[in-house]
Amino acid sequence: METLTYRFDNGTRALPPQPRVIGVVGSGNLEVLIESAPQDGACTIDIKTAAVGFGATWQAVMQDFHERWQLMDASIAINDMGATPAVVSLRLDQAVETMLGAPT
Amino acid sequence: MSAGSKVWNTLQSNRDSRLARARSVLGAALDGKAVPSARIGDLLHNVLECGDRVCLEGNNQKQADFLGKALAGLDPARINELHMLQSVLALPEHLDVFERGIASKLDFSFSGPQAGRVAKLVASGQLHIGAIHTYLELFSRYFIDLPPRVCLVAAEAADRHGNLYTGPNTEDTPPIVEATAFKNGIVIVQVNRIMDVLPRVDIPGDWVDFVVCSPEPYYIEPLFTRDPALISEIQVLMAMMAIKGIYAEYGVQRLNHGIGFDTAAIELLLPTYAESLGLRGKIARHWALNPHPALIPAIEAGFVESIHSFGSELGMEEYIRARPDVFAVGPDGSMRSNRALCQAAGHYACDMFIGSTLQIDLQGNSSTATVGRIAGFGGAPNMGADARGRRHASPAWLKAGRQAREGRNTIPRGQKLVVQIVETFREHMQPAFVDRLDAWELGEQAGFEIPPVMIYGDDVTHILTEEGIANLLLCRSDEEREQAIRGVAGYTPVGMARDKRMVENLRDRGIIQRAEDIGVDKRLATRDLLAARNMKDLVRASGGLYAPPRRFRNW
Amino acid sequence: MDWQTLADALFPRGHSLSEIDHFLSGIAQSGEQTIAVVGTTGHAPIGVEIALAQARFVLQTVREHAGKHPRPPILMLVDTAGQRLRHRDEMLGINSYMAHLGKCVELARREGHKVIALVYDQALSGGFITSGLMADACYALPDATIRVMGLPAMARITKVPEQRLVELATSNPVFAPGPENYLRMGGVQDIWRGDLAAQLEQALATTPAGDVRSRLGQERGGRNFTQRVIEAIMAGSDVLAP
Amino acid sequence: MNNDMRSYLESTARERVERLFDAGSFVEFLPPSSRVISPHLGQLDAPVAFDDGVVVGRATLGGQNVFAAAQEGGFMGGAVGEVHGAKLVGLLRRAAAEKIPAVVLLLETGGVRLHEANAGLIAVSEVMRAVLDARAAGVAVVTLAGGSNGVFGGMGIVARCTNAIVMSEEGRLAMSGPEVIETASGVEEFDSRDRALVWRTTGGKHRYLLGDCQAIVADSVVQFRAAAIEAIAACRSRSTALGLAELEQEHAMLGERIVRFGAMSDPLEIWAALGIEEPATIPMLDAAQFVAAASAHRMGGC
Repeated sequence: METLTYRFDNGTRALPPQPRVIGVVGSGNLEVLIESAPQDGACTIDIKTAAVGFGATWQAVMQDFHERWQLMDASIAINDMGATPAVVSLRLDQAVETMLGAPT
Repeated sequence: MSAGSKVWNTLQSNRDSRLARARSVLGAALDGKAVPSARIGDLLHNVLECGDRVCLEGNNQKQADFLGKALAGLDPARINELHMLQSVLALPEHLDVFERGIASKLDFSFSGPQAGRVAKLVASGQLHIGAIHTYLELFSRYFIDLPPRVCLVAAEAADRHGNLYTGPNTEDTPPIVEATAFKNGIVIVQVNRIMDVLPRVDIPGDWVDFVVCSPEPYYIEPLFTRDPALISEIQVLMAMMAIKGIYAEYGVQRLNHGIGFDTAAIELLLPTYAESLGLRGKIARHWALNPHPALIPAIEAGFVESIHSFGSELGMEEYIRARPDVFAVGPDGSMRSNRALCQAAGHYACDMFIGSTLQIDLQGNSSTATVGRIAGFGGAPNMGADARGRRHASPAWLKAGRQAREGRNTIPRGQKLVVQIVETFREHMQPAFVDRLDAWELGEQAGFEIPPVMIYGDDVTHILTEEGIANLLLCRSDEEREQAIRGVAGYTPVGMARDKRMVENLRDRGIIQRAEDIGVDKRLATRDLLAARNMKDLVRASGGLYAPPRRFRNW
Repeated sequence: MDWQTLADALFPRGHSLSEIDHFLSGIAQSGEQTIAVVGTTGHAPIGVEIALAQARFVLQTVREHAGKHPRPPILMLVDTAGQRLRHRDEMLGINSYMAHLGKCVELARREGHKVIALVYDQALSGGFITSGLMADACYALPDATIRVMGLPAMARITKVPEQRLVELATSNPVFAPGPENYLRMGGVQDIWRGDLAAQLEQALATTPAGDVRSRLGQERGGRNFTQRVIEAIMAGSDVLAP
Repeated sequence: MNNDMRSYLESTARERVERLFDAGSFVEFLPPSSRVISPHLGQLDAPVAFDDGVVVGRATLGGQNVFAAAQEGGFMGGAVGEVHGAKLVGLLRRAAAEKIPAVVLLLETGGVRLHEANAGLIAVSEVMRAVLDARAAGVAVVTLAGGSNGVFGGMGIVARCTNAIVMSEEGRLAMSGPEVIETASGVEEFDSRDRALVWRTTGGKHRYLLGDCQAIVADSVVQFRAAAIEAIAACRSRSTALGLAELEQEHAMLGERIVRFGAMSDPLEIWAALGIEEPATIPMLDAAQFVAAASAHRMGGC
């Protein structure tokens, strides 16, 4: 297992208070827990992944996610079992969409 | 030396002496052409000679497994140095003949399940590869420079005269038997049963020398059955993009599909998504395709007008029999398949091939080779290559040709659409896009003259991933082509090394298209869009006619 | 330990235990009490027949003493290699037979029979759930084997190197075989050493009320989460007690 | 696709809970944000889940208060570890304490989680006792089995300790998995790749015919919902607690089963012996057709 953490400052969109969890920690899949949490406007992402050595890929996927959604005061936690970036992006978008509605 | 002293019938007289040896050893056990299964060893020991070219029918699906086992059980002191010709090596005994020293040389097409063992035997010097072919090449060489001295094939049934009924799974049998029989070789057939009157005659008895009723029916692999339950939502998204961005865009009417779940998803989206786009009757009407169970809902929905098949598929027999307008069936009602003709049809008569692969490089070359496994090709290279000899036009072919030639001073001609559909990462985060194909390393290890490339980049017209579609027809330079590929390669190292500005430029020009660019709503990409979500749905769609093999059932 | 030796040690004042096809049953004297004894021997795989035979004995004990007082305690003697691994047993619904046995034991408890169990040899996975683990209190002999799966098999399935499992097992009782681990986790009430008859009498005198295993596991430091999770849910709290 | 057709099999545990109970009524106990994860998996370098693979909480079902648990088959096959098991025990004990009318268990599990095998084994037995305690306290406990991983191992026993079981034909209920039996006793004993045999032996239809489950429904969440409501009402119309009479009856049924079917080797023979006219056609019947063909012949449940 590998632990990765990311922090993106200066988000603009706040989340509703009710946390959400999407996805399942199964092979090639992941679980995303997304919560509103005060942290100076930042969005933090904590990842525990079974696929070791893909830090650069995660960094890029998370960067793009942040550019799409611009979340502020958001805490995201991920338990991953080797999901591909496509699945990761899909779950993240689903999680946020269930909280905010579809992107504008 | 005068011309008169030259002997011109060595093959014939050699054949005669082989037959005489066999008759003498079998004696009364030989009943016309029928040999008792217990005497197969005696037959083979006597008709074979050391160094013979032997074609063993190991197909994509049907296997002459009884004869294969018998061959592997021969005495290597008596029979050795055989040169095996085989389209597919699927069973362990196909390699036992090399391990036991009975055979030493191999010309073949595909070795999927045995690929690791092939590589080991090559490394140990027990197996020398002549060449790895595509199916059509190998069949062609049977007629030119590699005619078999003896062929060992499989049929459903024979009659007393040696006429053969090959049934739905005719597959490779006709060219093997024809090439052997008309070059004075020996044709030996294993059949599941001997009948007084055959349902139909697929191979005339004149061409057949010996028939053995095997104790067990020949082995057959349900190679083209894909359980819809295993299709992912990413594959659904890619299928939507394929239908809207390529099938509809080019009006593809004649086509061939690869074997994977990506294309199974497309088949299952025809009656739902394609129907909702009003595409019935406008796309995917005529197919060169095995009877894919996943195509049943589209057939039932009236999408599919005709299918010609390379081979059959286990469990589809009754469904095929009940849909004679769609499938090629004989007067007896059962299907006729023919791998050689269907390969030719897929090459010349189809406007598009779409299939998956394992690796694509920056030129668009695609390969399924992995280090340590010599797997060969099968049929994809013929399907996935522009037919340079094609002369008849169709709208899809013309449009592809136009796109490739626009702005260039060339005479008008069409081009086949060759689409590679891949997720950017496979299981276990293996990237589908690479700087250098594993095929290079495999080729070097195995001493091949060229790396084993499945589909050459200059034949590939589109690459479709979950990130988008790259239309390589529209690229005007090697650099554009490379960036178009990087631009759909997602978060793979190849994709992340893209020139972002150039990729955006290619997107502006429609060379790269994202789902949103072609109006595909990603939120619809769920498994609910599949016309069948499990095997039972397929059975229901077939009106109970499709009978899946037991391993695919959960009822 | 063979069951006759065990029975003689447990019941110096006599017993009428008998064995048929690995199924043990009978009456025995423990101190002043007459007790009903049921169980298995010879590492019996628990198939549908032997599960049903045990259930029959328990039901019969309940039926015979309905409305009477006192109700005799029931002692379950455990020696099993686990559930029988046969297609036939699955076809017949072996889980229903196991559940039936468990429910009969539960009925006996509710009807006032104390139920204790002793693992005197092997207690493996499925065979243990509806026998020893259904008792008010389960005891074990020090040499008994209690496990779901051995470490080599576990290493294969979990893909954790066996050596690593062996190391971890010294500090964490959660996966490694052995009665001591089950003791720490509360699954085994106590390990009997020495005078078995005396310990049986003692056990019969101190049978716990209700399922106390999660609490024992916490007190003994072998299961640190179970009781806290249960309590959090009971209390409607979203956090565990520290 | 409309909600009526939503597959139970394909839904996750959370989706099942959201769709099966009254809309918006589910309130989770120890939700993922509490992060009560397995303390053992990390040690073995295995992934964890924020709910340890089981969702527990309260909801209403047809307006009635119920407690619910749903195992997630996608996470370690729904296997029971320490926390997972303790959540089930806590839920059942609280239901008993609060006299909740019913607990609905949406089970999907391979049984004990090997990574924490001892804790899992003890936990399964604690769940079993907690089920029976809840029943004794007047709580109806109903099992739903329709997930792709089936209900196996100790949890297969637990299911048969609940008041009633509702299955789909895709659902499975058994003890040892076919792969385990094949590994231990050989492919001749049980060919785990013969899925038709696997489902004939462990699937919902066979269980219904044997009397091991009380209802069989099509693979849809709304059908499971309707059957759960019905099963709860039926259970509450009599005592939910174990009784001698009920167990005597079950004992007779299980004994009869061995006598009548013990010498048979394929469930098809059992179905024929039960009086099903064309046993071979049974697997292809949909749930309604199957019930019509089977209900007159099945062995009495309890």
